[in-house]
Order: sequence, then structure tokens, then C-alpha cells
Amino acid sequence: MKRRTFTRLAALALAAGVAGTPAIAQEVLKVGAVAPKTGPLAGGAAVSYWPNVKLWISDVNGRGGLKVGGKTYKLEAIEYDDQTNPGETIKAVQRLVDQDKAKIVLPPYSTGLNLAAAPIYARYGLPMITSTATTDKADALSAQFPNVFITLGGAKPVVQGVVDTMVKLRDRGDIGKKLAMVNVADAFGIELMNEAKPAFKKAGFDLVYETSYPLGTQDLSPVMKAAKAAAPDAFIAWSYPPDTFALTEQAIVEDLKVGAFFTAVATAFPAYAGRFRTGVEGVLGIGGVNADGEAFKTYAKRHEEVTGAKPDYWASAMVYSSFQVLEKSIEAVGSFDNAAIIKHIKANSFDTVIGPIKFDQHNNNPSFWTVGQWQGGVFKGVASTGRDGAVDVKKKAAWK
Amino acid sequence: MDILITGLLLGGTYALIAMGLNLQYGMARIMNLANGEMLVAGGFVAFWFWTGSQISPLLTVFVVAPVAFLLNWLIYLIFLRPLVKRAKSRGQLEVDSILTTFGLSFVAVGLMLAFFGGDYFSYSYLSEPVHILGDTYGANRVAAFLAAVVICGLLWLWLNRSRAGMTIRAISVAPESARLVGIDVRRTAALAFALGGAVTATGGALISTFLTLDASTGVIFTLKALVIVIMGGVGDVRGTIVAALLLGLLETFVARLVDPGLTLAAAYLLFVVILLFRPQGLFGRPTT
Amino acid sequence: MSALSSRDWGNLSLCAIALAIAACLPWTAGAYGLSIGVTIAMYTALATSWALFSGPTHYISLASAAFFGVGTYVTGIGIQYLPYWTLLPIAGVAGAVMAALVGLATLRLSGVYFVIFTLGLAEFVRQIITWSQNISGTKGIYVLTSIGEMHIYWQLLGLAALVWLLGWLIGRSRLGFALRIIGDDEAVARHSGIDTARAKILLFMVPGAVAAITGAVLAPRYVYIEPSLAFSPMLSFQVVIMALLGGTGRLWGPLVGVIPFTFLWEAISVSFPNQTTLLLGVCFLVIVYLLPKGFVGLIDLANKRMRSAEGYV
Amino acid sequence: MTALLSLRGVTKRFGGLVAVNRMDFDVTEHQVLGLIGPNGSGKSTTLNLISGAFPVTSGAISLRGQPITHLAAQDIARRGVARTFQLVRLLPSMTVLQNVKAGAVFGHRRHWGHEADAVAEAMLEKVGLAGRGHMMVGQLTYIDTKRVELARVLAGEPGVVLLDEWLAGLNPTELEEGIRLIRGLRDEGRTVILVEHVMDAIRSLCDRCVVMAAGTKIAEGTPAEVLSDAAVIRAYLGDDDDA
Repeated sequence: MKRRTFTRLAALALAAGVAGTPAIAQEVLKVGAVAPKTGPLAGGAAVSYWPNVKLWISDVNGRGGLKVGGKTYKLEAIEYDDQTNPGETIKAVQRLVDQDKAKIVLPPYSTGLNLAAAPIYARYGLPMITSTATTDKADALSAQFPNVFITLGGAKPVVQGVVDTMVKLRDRGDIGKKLAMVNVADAFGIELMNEAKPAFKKAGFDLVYETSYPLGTQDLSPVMKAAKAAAPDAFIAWSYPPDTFALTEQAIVEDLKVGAFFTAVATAFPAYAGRFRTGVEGVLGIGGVNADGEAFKTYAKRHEEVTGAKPDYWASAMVYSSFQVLEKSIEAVGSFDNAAIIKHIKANSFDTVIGPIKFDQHNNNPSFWTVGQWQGGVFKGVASTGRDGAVDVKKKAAWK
Repeated sequence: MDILITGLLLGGTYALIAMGLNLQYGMARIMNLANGEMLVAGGFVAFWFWTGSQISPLLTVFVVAPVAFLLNWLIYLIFLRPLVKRAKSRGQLEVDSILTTFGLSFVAVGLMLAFFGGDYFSYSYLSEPVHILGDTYGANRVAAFLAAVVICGLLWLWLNRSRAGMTIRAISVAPESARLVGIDVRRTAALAFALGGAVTATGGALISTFLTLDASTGVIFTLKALVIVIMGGVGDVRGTIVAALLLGLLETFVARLVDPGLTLAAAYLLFVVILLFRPQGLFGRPTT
Repeated sequence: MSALSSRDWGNLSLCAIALAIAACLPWTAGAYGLSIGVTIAMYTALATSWALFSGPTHYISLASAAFFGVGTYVTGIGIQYLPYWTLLPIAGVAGAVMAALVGLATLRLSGVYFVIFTLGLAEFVRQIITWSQNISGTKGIYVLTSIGEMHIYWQLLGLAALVWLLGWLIGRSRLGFALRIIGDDEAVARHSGIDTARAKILLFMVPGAVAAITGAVLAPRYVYIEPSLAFSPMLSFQVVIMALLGGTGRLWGPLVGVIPFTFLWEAISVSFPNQTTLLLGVCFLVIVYLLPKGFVGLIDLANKRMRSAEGYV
Repeated sequence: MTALLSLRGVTKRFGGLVAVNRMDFDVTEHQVLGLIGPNGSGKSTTLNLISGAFPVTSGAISLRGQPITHLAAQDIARRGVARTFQLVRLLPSMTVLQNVKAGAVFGHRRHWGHEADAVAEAMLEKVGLAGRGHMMVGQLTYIDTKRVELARVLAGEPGVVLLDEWLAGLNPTELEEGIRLIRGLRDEGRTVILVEHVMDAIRSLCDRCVVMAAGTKIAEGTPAEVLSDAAVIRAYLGDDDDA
């Protein structure tokens, strides 16, 4: 008796969820989105992912809806929280396609969750333009999952961007060749550190201090004190948000005098500038945008109007752009024939908020921003793999 | 030398994180896994007061403490008293409280998400350098350490000197016999639990000045607090203080001289070793 | 092993039929149904093996995540060097050895210390793996195989069946009888000549091995193995809640807890996406308050009341 | 004849309190030894030391010449020392038969399957509970619970039986039945150590007695000798002058 009532209860609930608002004149199209709202990655998704889902849908509906094969569809989002658990992501994507009959399923958030869901997208032939997954194995992945596109690049180009920036500063005499480099002991940090060490040695830098620290370390002052003791000319940290904030504060407290100070994830977050205000001037970070370009300015303004929060200067624009690529491909193909849409994505270049996006034969977007710098309260792109609008990098003045 | 001071400062932070749980578990017998969420909530309020109307976290604490006290008192009455009534043995109460407070931690995360959203929140307060014995330290960490010393000191004095403090210590040692001498165990346990909650929330407000928090980070603090309370000896205020300082020093020592990658692993190793050779913790009484 | 009575044969054939029906799920239910099936099979194997240990001994172990994580890493690392089918037994052995070590170290500890120790264990193993990953420079591990949801489902179903069989065999064996005695009164057990520590350690190896094998089976499903995802403490708590919801008194108890809880979890995530965590917390509270002995307890109560009502006793 | 069980200088200290202070005595094969003394004299503690429930602080206990001082309770039980508990401890979730089978399966002589059932049934008959194996222990009278515990002890065919105030709490008619059961053990030539307050049981059952007061042995001998010994009377009844 028990199991039947529960299955009936679940079915009832599912039906309630799916029915949603009654169909108004214009046909409604379901758009599925699954990402963390709780769990370790909730913080990042709350800044870069969820606001852009809301913004993209309101923009498309603002333009009268998605024009597909002569009909225009009003978009309606179905959001699921996967609690940063790959098992949940897989179930949610399955649910979106099977139960909710969502025609468009936006890619999940972060490398791990995207790759866990990739087999499901592949089975349904759904285009999957990831915007928050970094991997150097784009070729192996695209062989296994032909419908997966990587826009955020991998560790190699990011490291190359940072190395080029440092070489430019050194050649201009702004910094010497002594370098201190730390990383968070998580897959992301390890991958970047292993690329960076040989790259910097080849570029003629010598590593005066190098270490890793576990995820969730409460006190990074020992790391900063040891780095300062090595008297480096430049400091680089492949860090996650909590460590980025902690390392920056410790650098201010220790008054770390370096010509270049680079921290990774969250440097581009509005909360970073919100916390350190003038202190951020000259800080380098992962990502960046063509901040002075018109496209980004209007995007940032709309982002704040619609979602009430400022976008970050790296992932936000990338997430929105990946949605634009999907939108333009569907409208260009004029139907929901996923195979044709994927072929279209492979073949064309798309004009987006961060500028033109063109995927190479491994479905990898070769040109993206790698390094940005806080200049005058805005996080401007200073190095990229083939993006225009880069500003010149400045020497890091003393901490204010 | 600066390893010693940095270690002590970290120890002060850990004392703030763990002291509340020691009161809640040691005295009121409630293994509270929602302790981390209460800490983060304290941090949220401090962030909200500071960014909203520039009220310094050191002042916000005087608002956070009473509110948290009341809130925890209600939580004890509504959610935990039925468990205490129903529990036939101490073991059963502990297991039930573990499962219930885990549910509560989920509810707390859900509520914080609803009110504060999932975003990271961090702010700078007193993040100027302070020179002690020739080395520089974050002013906010030093302030938090001093606050920890004040709070732990007051708690220790209050527990050992005042009548109410003695009743709390009585129910932690032997709840059954405490009832015989006329102590209303349930009311005292509620008092201890509420006090523990207030201390945790205050700790949260103080450490949010230098740590970045978001709605889901409570778990890390809960685990750290559990390790410290068990290591120091359940129900013993001195135990928690010593264990917190010991852990702070060990982690800083390993971070500076061995390999920062091993700090948390070393902390858990210390926890395992103490648990095996002195299950009752450094200062605890050997429970049968 | 006492001989099989006719009633035993009846039960065995009943289980065999039920398993056969469950095995056809990939064809009967759609892909979504299959993904729920995988979740149910996974938690059934984990919760049943967990209840095998915690039922009789009343120890609450929160170590499932630690063993599960080790299992995922055995596949993650092993997949490049060894054929897939060898990885499951290796994961099983690794899990069992780890459980034995933990057992040796902790079973002298009283209840709550054991719980906290096992909770800390997952964190401890995670730190060690990330540290060694950092030293050896291996990055996030990719598990690119041709293993589909269907294969994973059948493997988990097989594992769950194995756990039931093992539980049934243990129940009828000397070890099973010893564990029931320990469960009732450990002092009597010791004074009757039972080496209680050895019995508990032997039994603790079962959930250890099973959780590790489950991790190894599921690794290909996650494609990308990261410590924070493989070792999340959430898994340990879910296993405990489902086993307690079902009730640890009977071998089929946890299954009766896993199925409704999984559907409940689905129903909540579907209809309240923004408040999923909040409502799951409420469910935990309801389960602990209303069903201390789980459904099994409820059913036993009902049987007892029914039997006593008819004056059957 | 050589001692079956001997204690030499056995001491047990709980922190400052010395519960048992350098106890020496022997128990020979087929002997029924009474261990008596006022409350708190250390009788039960001594029994707990022999059965391995408590670790010995110092001194040595040996069974058939082999040291068992530091053995765990289960190893002592497997060498044939079986005991009852001061407060009857049965296995609540099991039937009477299964309770007795616990002794039969894991005791000194180990059985399994039908053999174990047979031994358990036999023991039930011996203690007067024939045919009531299927009952749950919760439905038994007080004396019957004691019978089950005795049956469990005997099911493992132990060399030495330790009865910890087994007769306590029985009404007069049950007491007669209890003494009759213990006499049955005596007649079978079993070696028994009896910790008891019931004096006429001691007189009629014990070959020898050891009297303890405040943790030390104050007298040893036949029941008649010890019960007329001045020191024993003073220990039990207090000094004459304050009478």
C-alpha cells in the first residue's frame, strides 16, 4: 500500500510542477537550467550563473520571444538545484528532458557537474555550450561527446596569458624575475600550477617561493608571511573565492610590496571590489572583459536592472554569451533539430557580449580573456587569446 | 616567534568557533550539527549591519548575542526537548540529536538562502596591520583573539564562580543526580544550549571580519568545532580553550615549517591520535 | 548452516522474481525512470549494507562517504591501467581493509565518539588524497568509458542482491547469531565467549567493501572525479536517514526506506526548486520524530497490535 | 589435590579505593565454595575479576595451572568459566531457547545447528523449563528468568560456575527450588563459586567458605567454622559494645 501512495504522490507533484501557468496566446517554450543553489559551489553560481539565466530569458522575451520556423515562443525557465552533487545534476537533466519536455536545456555550472551531465546531453543529442568548465582535454571530450563545446578554455591558455603579462611587465622593468606562486590543493589549482611551473621557468622567471594549501584553510597568513619572506617581485595565486579574499587581505596586512599581484577565481567578482574598494587597484585576476567596449557596458547595465546585482568581469559575460550562441543557432536553423543546430554552431562565428566566438574543430573556443586587471574600479581585460580591446597592464602600486 | 603568535591568533579563532558547541554538547547533551549555520548566521548579521549602516561588528555583537540566545532557547524548546523526553539512554539522545540537528542545519541553510541569497559575502574591517614583537598581524584577528579571551574568561569564571554556572556544570557531570538536589535539569539544559548558541553566533560575527562566508560554509565550521570539543574533553571549558590553541599552533607550525598542504590532514591526525589514546579528551572525565 | 526450510525456499524464489522484475526497469521505464532506478539501487546497496552493521550493533557509522570516495578513486586511477572488471574487487578489498583498520582503531570507542570519528574520516581521507594528488601532479581524473546508465544500474542491482544474500547468510550463521546477542547485551555476549570486537570488525568490513564497490561502479557515471564531489559528507547522512526511515530491524527494512525517500526527494526538488534544502531538512526532522523505529517498526507495531487484537498470542 | 582455580595476591583498585586487597584462595575440582561477607566487602568485585569483567590491578589468577589474569572475558569464558549476573541479564529480543543456545554455541564446548538446539532443550529440562523454549523472555516469572540464565551458563559445559547472588530476591518457596537446583549441580560434581547472603543456602551447599570484609579475607574454612568465628560475627553484626 505504501509504495503505491508514494509513487502517486510523486506523480501528482511532478504534474503540478510541469503544468505551470496556463498557455497564454503566444506558445510557451520550456527552458531547463540546473546548477548549485546550495553546497560548496553555490556562491560562484549565485554570482555568474543564475542571474544570467534570468537576464537572458527576460532579454529574449523582451524582444518578443524566440523566433523559430515562423513561430515566436515566449521562454519560461524551469530551474533545479543540484546541491553541487553530480548525481542530482544527472537526474535533473534527465527530468528536464523526459518529464518536463524542455526543448532547450542550458548547460550546468562548473567543470565537474558539466562533465557528469555530458553523457546525458550526448544521448539526447542536445547542444551543450559549456561556459564555466575549464579543461585541457577538449579534444578527448569532443571525440567522446561531439555535442559538447568548451568556451572557457583550459589551463594552458590561461597560464600562457599570465606568463605573457608577467614577461611584458618584466621587460618594461616594472618587475624583476623573482616569483612567488601558490595554489589551492584542488583539481583546478593543481592543473594550473602544473602548467605554470614549467612555463614560468621557460620564460626565465625563478620561483623563490612555491606551495599549495588545502581547500577550506581558515588562516592563510602563514602562506603570505612565507611568501613575503622570499621577497618576490610578483605574487601569483591559483585560488578559489574564499582564498582569493583571504590572500588579498593578508597581502594588505603584510603590505606585500610586489609589482604584480595575481589571484584567480573571484578577483573579477563585484564583491571583491566591494570589500577592498580602492585596494583592488592594479590587482590582476583570471578572466576579464573588454570593459570599455559598448557591448559589455550595456550588458552590465541591463544585468543590474533586471537582476539587481552587478555581473562579475569574467564568467558572467561568458555564460550570457554561450546562451546567445545557442539562441542565434536555433533561430538560424529555424527548428529544434539539434543535429542541425550543432552543425550550425560548429560552422559559424557568433557575435556576443564578449565579442565574436568561433569554435575550432575540437569544439573549443580558442579566443577568450585570460587575464584582467582592476583599473579605476573596473576589471579590464589585459590579455587574451585573440580578443580585441585589451588595455595595457599597469604596475601594481603600493596597497592603499 | 611569529609562528607562536600566528598560532595563538588562529587558536583564538578556533576557540570562538568551538566554545558554543562545548556548552551545547558538553552541558546540554545535544550534539548540535547546526552549530556551523548559527556561526554563519552571526556573520551574516555582522555583514548586514556593517555594510548597511557602518555599525562595527564589535558593537553588532551586543545585538547578536541576546537574539541568538532567545533563538536557541526556542530551538531547544521546540525541537530538542521532545528528544530529551523520549530518549531512554544517553546514547539514544546523542544519536537522535545528531540526526535532528543535521535536519536543522539544512533548514538553517535554506532560510539563510532565502534571506541572504547564496552569494559570497565578505567585508573589510580593521584589516590594517598591527605590529607585535616586530611582526605584523591583522588587527581584526587580534581583535577576535582578545574577544575570545574575554568571552572564554567570562564563561570560565561564570561557570566556576556563580550558582547558575555550578548548576550547569552539575548537569554536565551527572544529570540524574542533579535532579535529586533540586536542579531543574531541563531548564538548565535549555539555558546552556541557548548560551552555547549565543557564543557561537557572537563568534561568527567576530570571525566574519576576516573570513569569507556564504550560506553553505557552515559544514566546515561544524566539523572543526566537533574536532576541538572532542579533543579538549566534552563539557570542559578549559579543555576546549587548550585544544583550540593547540590546534591553532599545530596547524600554523605545519603550515610554516612542513607543508601548508598538510595542515588539515595534520589536524585530523591529531584528532585521531587523541581519540585513540585518551577517548575522553585532554581534560574530560573517562565516561564508562 | 542449518538446512533451508520450505519457508526459506519460498522467500528465495520471491526475491528472485522481484529482482527479475527490477532488472527489466531499463526497458519498462524511460531514461528518467532509469536514473531514479540507479539512485534507488545505489542507496539500497549502501543502506542495506550499512544496516547490516548498525542494526545489531547500534553503532551509527558516518563513514559511507569515505569508503565511497575511495571506491571512485580506485576506478578513477585504475581505469587507465587495468580492465574495468578487475576494479570492483580491488575497490571491495580496499574498502574492507580500510573498514578493518577503522574498526580496530575505533570500536573500543563509545557511541558518539565512533560517529564523530567516522564523520571526520571522510575529511581525513579527502585531505590525504588531495595532498597526494598535489604531490604526484595528477589533475582531476577523467573516467571516459562506454559504460552507460543501464550497465551501472544492473551492476548496482547485482550488488544490492549480493548484499541481501550476504545478509541472509550472515543472519543464519554463527556470526549473525553472535551479532544479535551483541545487539541485545554486549556484556552477556562477552561472558558467553563471543569476541565482540572481532565480530564487529568483521561485520564492519561489509559496509566498507560495499560502499567502496558502489563508488567504483558510479565513477564512470561522474566522468570527472574530484575529491570534494567524491567525499561529500551528505552521502553518509542520506544513507543513515534512509536506513533509519526504513528501519534496521529487518533485512528488507532499508529498501522500504530508500524507495519512498528517493521519490520524496524527487517530489521536493521538482516542485520547490528554490527551497529544496529547506524542505529536505524538514523531512529529516519528521523522520526522526515520527518514525524512530522506521517503517519496519511501524509494521511490527501493526502486526503486534493485529495479533494481540485477535488474541492470537 | 591440585587447585582448579587459584587466586594469589589479587588486588583491585578503583582510583583511591581498594575494593579487593591481596586475596588468596583456591578452589579444587568438584568443590562448592561460598564467598560471603557483608555488603561492599568486595565479593562481587572478586567474581568480576575472575570472570574478566574488570581488569586486575595486581596479583595472579590461574585456571588448571594456566594464568588467566589478563585474559579478556570471552577467552576466560571459552576456557570454561561461566557466570550469572547479580541483576539477571537475558537477551530481550530472543526466545528462551535462543537465550540458552547463546551458551551452547559460544561457550566452552561449542555446538551448532540441531546439536545446539538439543543441548539447549536438555538444559531447559534440567532447570525445570522443559517445553517452554518458544516463549519470549519478557513473559517469564522472576525465578524462571533465573532458571534461563542458569541454563545458559550450563549449556557451554563449563568447568567452573560462578553464581553472583543467584538466590537473591527469591521468595521462600522459590528459594527452596533454587537451592535444590544448585544442589543438583553439586551432585553432578560441578565446581561452583557461590556469592550469597542466604546463610542457610551457604550452610547446606558449601564445602568451604571464604569470608571477606572491606576487600580482605578475614576467615576461611567449613561453613560451621567460619560462621562461629568471632571476627566474622563482628564483621557482619558490628562490635559487641555498640550492640
